[in-house]
Amino acid sequence: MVKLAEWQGKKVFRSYGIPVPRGEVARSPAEAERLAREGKVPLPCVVKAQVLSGGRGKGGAVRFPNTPDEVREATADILGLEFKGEKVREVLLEEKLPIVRELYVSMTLDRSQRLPVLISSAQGGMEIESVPDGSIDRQVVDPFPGLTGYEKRSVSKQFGLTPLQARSVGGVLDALWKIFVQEDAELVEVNPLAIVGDGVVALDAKVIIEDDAAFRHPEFAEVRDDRTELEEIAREKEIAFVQLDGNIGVIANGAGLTMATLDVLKEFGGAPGVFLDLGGTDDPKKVSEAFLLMARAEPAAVFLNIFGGITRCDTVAKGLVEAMGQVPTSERFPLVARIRGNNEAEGIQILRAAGVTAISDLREAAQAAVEAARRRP
Amino acid sequence: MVKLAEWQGKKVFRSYGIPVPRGEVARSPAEAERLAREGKVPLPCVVKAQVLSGGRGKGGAVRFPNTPDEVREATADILGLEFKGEKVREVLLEEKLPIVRELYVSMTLDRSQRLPVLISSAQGGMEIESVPDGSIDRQVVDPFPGLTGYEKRSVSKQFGLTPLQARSVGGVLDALWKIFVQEDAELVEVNPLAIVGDGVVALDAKVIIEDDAAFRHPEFAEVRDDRTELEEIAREKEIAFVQLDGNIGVIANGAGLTMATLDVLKEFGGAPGVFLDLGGTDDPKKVSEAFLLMARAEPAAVFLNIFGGITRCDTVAKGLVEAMGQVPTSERFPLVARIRGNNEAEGIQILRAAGVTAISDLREAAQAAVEAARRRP
Amino acid sequence: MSVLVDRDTRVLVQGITGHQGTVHTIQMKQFGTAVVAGVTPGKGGSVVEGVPVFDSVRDAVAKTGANTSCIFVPAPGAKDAVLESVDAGVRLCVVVTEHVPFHDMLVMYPYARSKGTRIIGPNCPGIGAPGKAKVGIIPNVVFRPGRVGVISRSGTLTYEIVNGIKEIGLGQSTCIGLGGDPVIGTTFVDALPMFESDPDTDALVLVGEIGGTAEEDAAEYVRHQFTKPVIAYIAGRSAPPGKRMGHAGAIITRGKGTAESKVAALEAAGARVARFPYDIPQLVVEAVRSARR
Amino acid sequence: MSVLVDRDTRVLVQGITGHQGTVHTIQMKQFGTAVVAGVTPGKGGSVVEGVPVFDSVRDAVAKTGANTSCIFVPAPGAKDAVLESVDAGVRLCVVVTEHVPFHDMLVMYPYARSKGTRIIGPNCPGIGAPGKAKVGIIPNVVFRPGRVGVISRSGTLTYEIVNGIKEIGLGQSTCIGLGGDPVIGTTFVDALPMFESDPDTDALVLVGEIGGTAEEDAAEYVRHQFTKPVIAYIAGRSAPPGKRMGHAGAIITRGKGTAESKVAALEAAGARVARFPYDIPQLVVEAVRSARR
Repeated sequence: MVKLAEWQGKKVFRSYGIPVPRGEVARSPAEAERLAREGKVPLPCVVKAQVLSGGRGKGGAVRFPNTPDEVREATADILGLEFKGEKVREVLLEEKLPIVRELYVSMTLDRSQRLPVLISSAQGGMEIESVPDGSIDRQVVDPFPGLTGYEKRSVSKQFGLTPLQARSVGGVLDALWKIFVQEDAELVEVNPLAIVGDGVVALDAKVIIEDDAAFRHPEFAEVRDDRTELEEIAREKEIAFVQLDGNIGVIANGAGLTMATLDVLKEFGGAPGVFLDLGGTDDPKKVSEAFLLMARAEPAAVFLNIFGGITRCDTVAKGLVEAMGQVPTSERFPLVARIRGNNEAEGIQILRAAGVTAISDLREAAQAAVEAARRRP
Repeated sequence: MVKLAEWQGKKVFRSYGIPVPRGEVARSPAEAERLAREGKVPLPCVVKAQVLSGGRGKGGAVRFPNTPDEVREATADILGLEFKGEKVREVLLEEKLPIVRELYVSMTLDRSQRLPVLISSAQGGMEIESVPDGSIDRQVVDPFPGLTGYEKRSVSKQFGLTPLQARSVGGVLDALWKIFVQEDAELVEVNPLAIVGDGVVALDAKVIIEDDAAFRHPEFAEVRDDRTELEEIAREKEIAFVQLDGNIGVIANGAGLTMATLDVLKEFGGAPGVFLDLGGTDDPKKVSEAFLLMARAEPAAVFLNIFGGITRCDTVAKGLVEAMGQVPTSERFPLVARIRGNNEAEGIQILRAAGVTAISDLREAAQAAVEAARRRP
Repeated sequence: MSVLVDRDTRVLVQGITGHQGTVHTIQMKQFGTAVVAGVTPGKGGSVVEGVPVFDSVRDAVAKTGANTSCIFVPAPGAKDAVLESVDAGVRLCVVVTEHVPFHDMLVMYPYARSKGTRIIGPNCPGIGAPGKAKVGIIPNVVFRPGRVGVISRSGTLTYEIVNGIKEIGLGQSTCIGLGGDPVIGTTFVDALPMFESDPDTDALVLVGEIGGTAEEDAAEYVRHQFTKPVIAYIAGRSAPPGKRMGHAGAIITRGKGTAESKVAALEAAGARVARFPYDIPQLVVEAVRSARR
Repeated sequence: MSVLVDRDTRVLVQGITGHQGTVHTIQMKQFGTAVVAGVTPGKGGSVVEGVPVFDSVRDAVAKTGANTSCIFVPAPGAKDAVLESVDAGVRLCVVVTEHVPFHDMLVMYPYARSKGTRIIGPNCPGIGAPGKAKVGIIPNVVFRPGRVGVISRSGTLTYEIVNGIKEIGLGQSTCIGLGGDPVIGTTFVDALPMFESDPDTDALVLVGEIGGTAEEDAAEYVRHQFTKPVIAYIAGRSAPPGKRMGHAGAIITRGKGTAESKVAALEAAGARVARFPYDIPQLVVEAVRSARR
């Protein structure tokens, strides 16, 4: 998930013609003060933490200073904050605008209809999840003709706009559609979209680029600093890395099998922690890589559940044993392995010879993993 | 028909990333010489007349000077030429490139399939009409997915290109498709598309923008200097103006009725000249305007054939008589009018009272018009 | 029965508040057509000639059960008007608007087709079925109930010919003016099967023009799949190649689209081809007579 | 009979010269599938595992009569591969490729549908009908001819479950792995009618996941229109909301797509819902037994 920071999203908005407030990014209190003093950002202004998680307003991460000194102070305060583990490294300074009303518009995917959907609400400014369903309008957009005039008119009517404002909103909606398609977005959200005089201005910007389309957008390659080191390694190796609350590491191939594995572990009282999904593959190299990656996550025990399609189980087992040899003894952890498919018996034999608990039956294997984790401090 | 000059087409090409030779436009021999002397165009170069009609090569309108003096002379020679009534007002000076092979590609509309069509031929450099049908490849392009990779690969295979050249041609084809759609083109033609080393270069550019879409392209509003004054007035009044070889002016409403009128006139030995098609309308104001426009074209006689849909015939007749009054006696011409529809009898009466030959039957009316033209010097 | 329109046709007029929209709403109503709704964004709630006006086609369809749209919206908005009707479930859109960019048709035609909506036009006079309904702008006076079908690429020439059929004492089942633009929603080949299966049509008049190959395609269809007598006329025999004869459709290019080729194809398919428009009515009379034998 | 593939299935492999393409060509042939052609642009004329390779799908179809495509082309080229097959008249495209941008699916899915081509996937294991044909990558060892149908959004979990059906002594009619991406060419609701009308299927196993509403939609269909016994399993009961569980499809957002909702919907529709994958085979046995009574 390539999630752009607000200021990056606004840069995209600007390039597509969506009006945004005049603003500058600062990475230190001194820089922020200078921007205010030099008039790059008119006072009074808004200072906002640039973090990817929501809920900034409540967390004191949005301030409204009136003087350069206040700008410095506000920036200093905000740069010290942390949101859901994410440190604030940048603030966005923006002009303060005379807001008449706050609206909500976004473009995203409607999975069940297999079509893009334009979501709009006259109740902007709060998270859309909190807006009552009756106040939200959803219009699917056919990708072939694209966003039509009548769909835009429907939004303007819902918002109760003047003709000039409707024109301005129409331009924003056209831009949303273009960004959604041309930037391969999962979500383009403007919340709030503020009415300011005869037009509208995007006060916030949320742009999420689809991971699978990132190869078409090298310009966003840098936009991933909320990933941990392990997540980054996993991404490079095309292994899905998910952090849960528990202490049992899970390695499996395929999202469905991975989730079923978690379900079974929980059934037997286990608490899954980091899990690694190799995708559909049973490539022994990838299994070994996942194992080494898992070793760095310091699990109490690891449950490996691979259903073999192409590779033989003994080949996978050999690779795994080899990888185990690369983990320092002090960092070793109990491993329960379940490798199903061709040459299953040989695979189990190799694993058991190397001291691994190898079990074919999913129930038994899961119980063994839960037991192993329980025995660890 | 908004037909861009070669240099304008190349400007469009450049903005869509199609490689074109380095070049400059000159409007006088001195300017051309200076461009060459200052190295703006490297020598030896190509000097080409910028006219909208084809056949420049044969007409001496393309020259290959080696020195600034030769550039001046070539430009002077070319600026004196005239092609099908069109004076050469500009020349294009371009670098001369080491051409390996000349290809042909264009994008246009396939009317019967109601789809865009990509036309390609390995025999570029001559008019596509002269290329044998077996050497021309036609691929319709579906507007929804747009031009696909496999369609581009098919062209590269037909041309027998190296991978690098294929990549270059692929880029040109993508650009052709984009120009066709985004600029509302009727035709985008590159002929020749020259292989130069590992890539290709568009040596000529033919871009025709659809008239009905001109409102979306104000930037091309100036591109119409091949129209006569009368044609320009007709265009502004949304009257189709067509110049044929004969001397009988024809005013009718609707293309089909206009053509049928010409067919009947010819049948009786007449020679239709300027004709004005008002479109589907029988608006009396437009009929009168067309009449006054026709008066300026100095026809030997005029045949007016209007089928009334909404307006009553007497209203149209009155407007026509009024318009006749505005033409000076010395410039008057015989008028045969056929106005069909509601209140036909009253209309005929009004016209006859004003000295106009008014006849309901198309055959008789056409014969009368031919007769009237024959009596004039 | 009739073709495309009948007594269940419920027309909404897009652009009803414009001059043309209003004038032809009156004419359609006088013809006996059920004009049930008008649409002009921003003018919802008003009434034009007794017809309620809505802001959107969806509203109009929901409130009035409109199933057919007659579009007078100016060219820059015509595409959007069609898309709106298609998405609202309208089954037939008659686009009267002239000068619609063909690039817009390259979008709306396949889109409408994929959703099961038929487009007639653009730049067309529309459909008339005497005694049933009229959707478009063909003058009411040219009609008279009867058993001759007419399909035409022309506008006023169609009126002339339909009128001629009336004047010789016959009448029409359904007349369709397809429009003369380079890309139209319904071609001769699209329309012919509807007349073939229409029990109220005994003979068909086909009015073509130079340009394109629609008439040749029609001839191919007529030859193999059309069993009723066909009387044809092609306008533009005297037009020179390369000249656009009034609108974008009528042009002879690359040696294609000549009147000779069309006439030859139609004659080879067994059609009676009139040399001049005024010859058509008599040929229709003869065709009907010999078909009855 | 079977669903989507049968003995007339003639497979072309797009991307046959790549590692995956070659490996699975061998596997499909060993299954007994008629793999008649491969396509890799620029490698036309070569032969992979006895299968002739062509530069274009059009050539492959013309020369071999291929009617089904199995696509291993890397993600950036997957859309083009599907469009090429659709335009060449291929009726079924199984897209094995992972990581295809959903924006590409938003183009190829409606395009394929408008041309009458069915897409399975992307990011899917494909289709297997024991004794007939396999198009995709489900391991051959899990199959055994029988009368249980399987449709699944998962990959390896499908193998596990199909294998379980075999191990308990039953067999499969047709198994389809639909793929787990946000936009897929064929959903449960698209696939269910084919199993309903397949005389060789007695019972259906439906393997779902959290995320989206495909299982709820399927339950709605099962409740009203599906007459055979359904055994279902939903993976991801223990997954927390807002986390993407491995791939983009499996995510609980805005309170939608929970395992509870899916299980409840399926149970309400009369399906037997297994709590764990290893419970499925026994439920199938029971379902088949009680249906026979």
